[in-house]
Amino acid sequence: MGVPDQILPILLGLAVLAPLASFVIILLFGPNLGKQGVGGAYVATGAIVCSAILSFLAGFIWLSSHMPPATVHHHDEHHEASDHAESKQHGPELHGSLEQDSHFALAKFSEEVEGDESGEHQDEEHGEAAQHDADADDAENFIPPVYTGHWYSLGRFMVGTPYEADVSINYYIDSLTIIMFCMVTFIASCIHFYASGYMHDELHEFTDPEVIMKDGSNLVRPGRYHRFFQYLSLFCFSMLGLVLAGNIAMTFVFWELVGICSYFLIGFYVERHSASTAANKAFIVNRIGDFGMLIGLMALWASLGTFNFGDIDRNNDGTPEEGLFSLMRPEASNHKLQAPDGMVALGAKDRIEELVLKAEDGTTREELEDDVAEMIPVWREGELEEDSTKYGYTLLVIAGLGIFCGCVGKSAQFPLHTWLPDAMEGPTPVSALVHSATMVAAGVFLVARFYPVFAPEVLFVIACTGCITLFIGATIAIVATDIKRVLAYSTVSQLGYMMLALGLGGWTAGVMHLVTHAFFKSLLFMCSGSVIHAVHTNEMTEMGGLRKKMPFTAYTMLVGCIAIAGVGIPSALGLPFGLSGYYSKDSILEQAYSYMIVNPIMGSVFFYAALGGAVITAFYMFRMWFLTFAGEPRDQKRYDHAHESPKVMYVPLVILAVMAAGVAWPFFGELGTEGDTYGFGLYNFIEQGRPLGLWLENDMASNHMFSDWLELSWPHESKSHAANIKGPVGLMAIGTAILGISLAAAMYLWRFLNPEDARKAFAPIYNFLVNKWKFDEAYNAVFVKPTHVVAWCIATFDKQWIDRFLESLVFGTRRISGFLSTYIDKLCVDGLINGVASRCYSIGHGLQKIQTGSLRQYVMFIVVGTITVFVLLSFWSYAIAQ
Amino acid sequence: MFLLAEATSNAAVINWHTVFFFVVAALSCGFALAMLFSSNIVRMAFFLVISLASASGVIFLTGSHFVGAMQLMIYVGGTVVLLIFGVMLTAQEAFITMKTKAGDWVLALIVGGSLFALLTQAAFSVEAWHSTDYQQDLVKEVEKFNKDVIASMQSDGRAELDVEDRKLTKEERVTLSDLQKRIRHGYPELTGQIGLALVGVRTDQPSVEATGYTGYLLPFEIVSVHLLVVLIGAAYLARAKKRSAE
Amino acid sequence: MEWLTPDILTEPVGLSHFLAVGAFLFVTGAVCMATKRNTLGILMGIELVLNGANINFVAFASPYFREDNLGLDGHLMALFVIVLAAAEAAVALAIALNYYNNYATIDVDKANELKG
Amino acid sequence: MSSVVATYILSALIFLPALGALIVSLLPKDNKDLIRFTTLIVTILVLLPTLLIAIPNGPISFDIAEPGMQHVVNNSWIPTFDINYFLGLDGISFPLVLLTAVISVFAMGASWSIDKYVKGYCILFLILLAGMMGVFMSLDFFLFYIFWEVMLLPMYFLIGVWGGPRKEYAALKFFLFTLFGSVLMLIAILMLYFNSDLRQLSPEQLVTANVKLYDLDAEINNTVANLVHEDGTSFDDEEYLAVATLYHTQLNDSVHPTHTFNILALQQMGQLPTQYDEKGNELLFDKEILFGKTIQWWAFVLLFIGFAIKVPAVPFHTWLPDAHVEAPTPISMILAGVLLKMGGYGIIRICYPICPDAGYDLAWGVCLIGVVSMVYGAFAALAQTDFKRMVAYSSVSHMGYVVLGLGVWSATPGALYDSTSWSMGVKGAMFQMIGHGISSAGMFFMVGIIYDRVHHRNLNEFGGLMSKMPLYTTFAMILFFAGLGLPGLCGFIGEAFVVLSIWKFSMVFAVIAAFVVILTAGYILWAIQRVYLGAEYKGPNEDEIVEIKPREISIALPLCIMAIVLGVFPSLIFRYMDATIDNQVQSLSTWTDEVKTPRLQALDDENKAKELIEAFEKLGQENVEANKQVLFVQPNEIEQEAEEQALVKIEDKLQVSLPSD
Repeated sequence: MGVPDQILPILLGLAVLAPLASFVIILLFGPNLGKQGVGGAYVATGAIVCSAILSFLAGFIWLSSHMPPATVHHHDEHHEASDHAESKQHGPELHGSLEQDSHFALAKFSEEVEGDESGEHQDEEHGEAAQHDADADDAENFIPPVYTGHWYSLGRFMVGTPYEADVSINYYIDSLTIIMFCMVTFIASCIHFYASGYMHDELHEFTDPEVIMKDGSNLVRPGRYHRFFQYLSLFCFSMLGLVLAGNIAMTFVFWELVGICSYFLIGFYVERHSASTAANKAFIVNRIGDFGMLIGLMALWASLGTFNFGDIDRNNDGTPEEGLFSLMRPEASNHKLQAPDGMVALGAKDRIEELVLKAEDGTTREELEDDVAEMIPVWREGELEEDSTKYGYTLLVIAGLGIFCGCVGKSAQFPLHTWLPDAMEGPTPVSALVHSATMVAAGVFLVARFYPVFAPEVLFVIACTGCITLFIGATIAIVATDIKRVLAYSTVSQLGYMMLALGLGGWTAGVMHLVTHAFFKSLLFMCSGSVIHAVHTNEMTEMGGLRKKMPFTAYTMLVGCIAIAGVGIPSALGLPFGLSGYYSKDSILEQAYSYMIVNPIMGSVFFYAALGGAVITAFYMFRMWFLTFAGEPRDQKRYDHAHESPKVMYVPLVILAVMAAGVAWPFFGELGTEGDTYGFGLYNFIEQGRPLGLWLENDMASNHMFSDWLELSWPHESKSHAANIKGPVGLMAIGTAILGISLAAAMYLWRFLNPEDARKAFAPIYNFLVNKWKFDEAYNAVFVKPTHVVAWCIATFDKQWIDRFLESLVFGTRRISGFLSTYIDKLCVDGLINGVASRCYSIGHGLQKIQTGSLRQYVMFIVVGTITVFVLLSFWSYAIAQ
Repeated sequence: MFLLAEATSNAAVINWHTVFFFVVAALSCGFALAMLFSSNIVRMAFFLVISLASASGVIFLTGSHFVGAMQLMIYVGGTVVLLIFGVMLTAQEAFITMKTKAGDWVLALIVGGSLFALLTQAAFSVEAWHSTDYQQDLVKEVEKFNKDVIASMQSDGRAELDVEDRKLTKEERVTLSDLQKRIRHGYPELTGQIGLALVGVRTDQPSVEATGYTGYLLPFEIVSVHLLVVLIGAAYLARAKKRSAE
Repeated sequence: MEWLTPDILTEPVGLSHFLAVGAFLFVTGAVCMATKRNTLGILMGIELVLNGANINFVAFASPYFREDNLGLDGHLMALFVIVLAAAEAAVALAIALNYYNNYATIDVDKANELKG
Repeated sequence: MSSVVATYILSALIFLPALGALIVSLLPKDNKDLIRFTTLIVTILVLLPTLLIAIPNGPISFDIAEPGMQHVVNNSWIPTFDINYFLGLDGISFPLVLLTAVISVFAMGASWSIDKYVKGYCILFLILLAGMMGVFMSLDFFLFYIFWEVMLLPMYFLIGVWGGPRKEYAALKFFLFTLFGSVLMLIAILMLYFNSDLRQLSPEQLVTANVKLYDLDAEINNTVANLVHEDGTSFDDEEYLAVATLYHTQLNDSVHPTHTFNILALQQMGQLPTQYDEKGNELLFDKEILFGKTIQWWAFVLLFIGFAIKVPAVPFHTWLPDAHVEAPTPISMILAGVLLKMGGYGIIRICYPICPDAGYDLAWGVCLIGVVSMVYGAFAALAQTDFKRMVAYSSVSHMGYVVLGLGVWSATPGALYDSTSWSMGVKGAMFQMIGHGISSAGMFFMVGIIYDRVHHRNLNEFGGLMSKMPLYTTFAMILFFAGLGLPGLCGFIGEAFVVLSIWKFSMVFAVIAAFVVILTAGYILWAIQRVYLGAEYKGPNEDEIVEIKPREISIALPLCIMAIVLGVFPSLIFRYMDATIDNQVQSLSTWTDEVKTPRLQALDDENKAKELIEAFEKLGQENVEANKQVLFVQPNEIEQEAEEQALVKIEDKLQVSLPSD
């Protein structure tokens, strides 16, 4: 128990820090590392390989101490499932049996919880948040193992008071973390190797064909090989930090850091205006998402005073501070989602104020606090007589939506998806790593990580967003001719799938698709990079027939295409087997189907959108493959020039192709037997990280804010594995894949359907799609332009109005003082003084005659004056006396 | 003359003090007038000397012996000699006699006369200033006191005691000290008192000294400095003459 | 002329008599200042004026006439006046000599620089 | 020995630069380098003691556990008006003093480009430094005001003589604005002074406030008043308290109030419950003077305007862009790095603690101004074409965070006096001041570097500097991203903490504040794109673009390092301010609980009574007057029942009156 507790944070911490060290080394010594900085690649690759080794080490340690639950559902359920299969013919009864199932599960749950209480207490004594050795038998009260801990504080507030809080750097390690670590480091290592070949142009003077100088020549600049790896290292550090983050604030920090790395990498060709614009766009659009995320953070912080995911025992005194998850889903209420006390109190701020102001004199603070604590459950449930507001619930929804907003930005979901296609301005390894496998998947990761906090409303929004995104992405990908853009839109679309899965309650399905997608999409991107490397163009219209010239690239890419199309043998045929995409995509479709059963209206929208998306996916992927590799070369010059990439590039391709095919295979499971389809494989590993409260409950939630107009409930994910769902969905899935592939083949391989005709027939739709649904134009008109106008207005206001106003004040003051000086000063005051002076002068002038200058006369005057004074005084005293 | 005769005959007490006063006053005023009406600067100086010397006599007659002596020494012996030096230095033929216009004379005399009338009227208008018998009255009081004391001593038998043992009663002592005070007050019996007052010690008014109001040390110092300044100033002015001559 | 009754002369001299002498000297001095054209004459007038004032001081200080006399204060004041008069005389003489040197005259009527 | 050093160290911080100015004035005018190096050495000499205080475990180290004043110097200066030479450091002032010392060294280093009247420049620079130090350390209101003015004049000349083409205009604008603010401040100072009364403070409070104990009687003689024994040793706490008690009794024997300029004592007075004299009139700052507002309300408003001008907050900000654009680079650095912080410092040190009641009522206004500044500054920055002007407006926006953070009074009854958010806001604002001090000084320096080379600042005529000056661009990027609030750099912590703390106070402000992060990203990235990125340089003087020089590196590099270190280890700064700010926030929260809440209760009761009366009046009751009296005389006793009874009556009357209609 103690070993993983202590060693995992160290291993993973080192895995995070290794790329940072590489970044610092390249930053400081970059150009001096080898010839033209070629050593930068070695340093960076070494660092990420180190990280990968550490991550896999951590993975093995993890697996050795925590066996994943072998199965989700019980053997008993097997019968139920077969019942379902039978009852499928009688549609109306379906609902009833599902309910039975749920009753059963609940009963089962309560039974086992009682039996396991002692074990839980033991865990608490160990001071760890929740550790549990799980095996197949107690799957249903499985408590996901989590390691949390504290590294250091960024800021602490009100230390020593009851309101003590801090924002700190800490970690949260569960199986999701481990999986993400392994996935990210593995793919990143491959891409580092690949990039060291791909970027070799940068080793010498680089002539940028896309930048034309004033004198008409192409820009020639020194290579920036090391700079590229420097950014990559920083990115890896940020990405791993993001995964390891133990609180949402730290997540936000790394969130921004991956954003800035993405900014640098997209804008790697800084001289290209399009690149720097795309970089700006990416960062700013992400910031819009972060704006929402900040709001979510604020709502959480203001109400709960903590950012931590799990319970963290900072002081090692056996009293862990409660984290967000245990606050939202307290153990006392069976991990059911509820607005925590803090949120209720914040929501009912006015109520509390009323209470305080009404309190009698002399009520102590403790008494007040007790009163409030007493009222909180009442407020939470809206049980007040005059007011049935469920205080705090809005905040809960806002927090969830806010966090999701960040995910929308990062994962390029509608309506913030526009940056991702533009981000293809960056070098292709960047697209492979950052913009398909890792960073954009971080949004999905965060949704998965934050799952316990999302209220049903939020999940619904997530599902809707995912659904819209997958459709938009897929449709645009059909018409794109830039090979990387096809993949970019495909990424958008696949991310939509993941979101949809998560939104529909398919936690494992979503995460699993995240992992499998990372492998095959990075593979696809790297293949496209290899092609671009060979033909020096992105346009598929100038390619064709390349499979002869570059077989490794062509066939690894084909593996990727098959994987993403989700080709495999459906379970209905008895031997469910396929490439990785098959497992994950089928899970998603199954969950959507299961959802559709419970919620027929919205569910069918989601399900058929997903199904349609699957057709389109298969279609555009194979369209891309056929256009690139099959048929005759359309541009002979480029074809002649083409060649297979060097070994350092195609070896990673092969490795990734293997992974893309096999990452989701259930290795130690009993293949083929119904019910235990998923053994000791990726699925179970992910399942091990399923947040508390999602595993145990039946349906996730059925009461929500818009229950007035929409009845929704979220079926438990385990139900989607029932044979009555698996069977038809598997068939439908393979059907869509085949449909899509054959459509593509018909149009681009065998050419008995002319794409040109289709284009002409659907010209308006085609144009609409080519213009990417006109999002950019719309955003430009609605947001960018008005912002500039407002900025201009404010700047003008500042300069013209405020300054004018001040200047007019000054002018006015000067006028007034001018007036004062002319009229008051000169006429009145000066006039008075001058008048007096001139009178004095004239009097003096008159008196001048007396002033003879004769001393003797002066004596006379003195004497006369004295006499006069005497006489006057005596008269005066005489008068007084009278 | 009639008046004088009548005065002397009528005078209850005619004493030398009065006689001398009239003599010196007449001398002083007369020579002052003479100086006024003389037009010769040299004679004027001579008349002034006599007038001031007589004025010092007047001062002696008020009992201010030290001041009178100073008057003689500083004025007559110093200032006037200085003046005479000035006269001699400037006494050229043209300036020995300078006639003033008659109109000026008339005007000056009218004005001066009215001033004199005013001042004299003021001098005689205060009743208390008339009481010229003060000294005599005081002497009489002392004599009366002596008589009373002797009488009372004889009546109550103190006279029979030895001289050393004769004690005054309390009332008598008070009266005596009061009388002594009245006699002594302001009497310039000791020049030393003036000197002490100038260095800040008032022996004549011990009660005053206790309050912290001491004598004339500060004015004395100021005057000293003033004199020094004057000395220097005079020297400077005299020196300036030479320079301008160059 | 009621106050000029003969008994003034018949009485023993009092304070008023001294004051009268002082006043006479003062007035004489003033008239002297007003009539003499000679600078030194004017100076002499000043001396007389000061003397008159001095007699007043001394008279008020005299113990012969009144009980509430000025006492030592009067004497000292008179002394100061004498000293200052001496000083004044010295300066005035210096001025006069200077004047004489500059204008070659001692006629004050010639010195009308102060004329406005 | 160390205690002696500790006693004089604060005075040294002020008088060293002054002495330096004297020395520089004696140097020959033509030896420019000598003058510059002397000045630089003086600024470094000022920095050293502050570093000595900053480093822990030294003889004169700052005690981070002590919330009160440290290294206090208190000598009487003008005893008649209780004006003292009273200096001290605490967790609020010390980080700013440190910042001042650091930025001054860098600004002096950046002053080598000044070639005109170097001697006068250096003298003014040092006087300015002395003034800034004085402002941050003085605890006597009068002394504070003097230093405030001392600082103003050198700045005027530094802008007006060494500035750009419109320097006279800018200098005059700066001067008039600041003077206007300080006049308002002076009025407030005098208002507070003449209404202060030391008699109201207990001996303990007198001790806490370090009030100078004057000898009213012979009993407190000079040695005792200076708190030293005859053998020169200092008093211990008990003896100090004993003397203070004696002083207290002496004060209370007097009929007349004893006024004070002591800021700490004024804070104590401001936080007392309402005091009444025998006639029942309010004492101290609770008197009503104008329009029914109390003295502290007016004082708060006046002081706040004074400080807001310095911050500068919209709408008092327009001096800033002009001053920055015209000022020479080092002066811009000082201006942005230190001078703006004085506004924030004044608000946290003076406005809120002395006038808490007004602060509580006006927190909305303060926050509104902060938020408006943030948005306004960001939008204005977005529209600028002048590089320096853009940075100046970004300062307005960033300092808006400071005002906002300081204004957040979230420890309300509705939050049960939970002071966490408030503490976070204040700390965030303080950190933002430090972070902005570094990043904005750096940004101005970066602008200055390029301006020195190409002599223009038009954003649209740059471009491609990254390839021409890669090192410079790296530094500039770090500093600009620090300004953008990128995590890991110094700008982030302050911004994030401030924004996070607002929600509890007001959700609307919080959303707007969070919105600004988008605009900030917009204008900074856009500027970076136009200046540093791109293929080629588009403006004039292309030949003169050379890579950053060693002297410039020696300034830019430390700034960048500080920006990163503070961003990663904010506790380096927080450790100094934690105790003080927590203490201040806690005492104000307690004040809200114990003093403000009863007032609010009274107001609440009064309003309820008024509502009832209005209801009566609507019904045309004849005996309204009688009811009014009953209701107003004992507003506190209106209980639920009474209300209900009144309502029943109203209903009865309604029923009676309805048929008559």
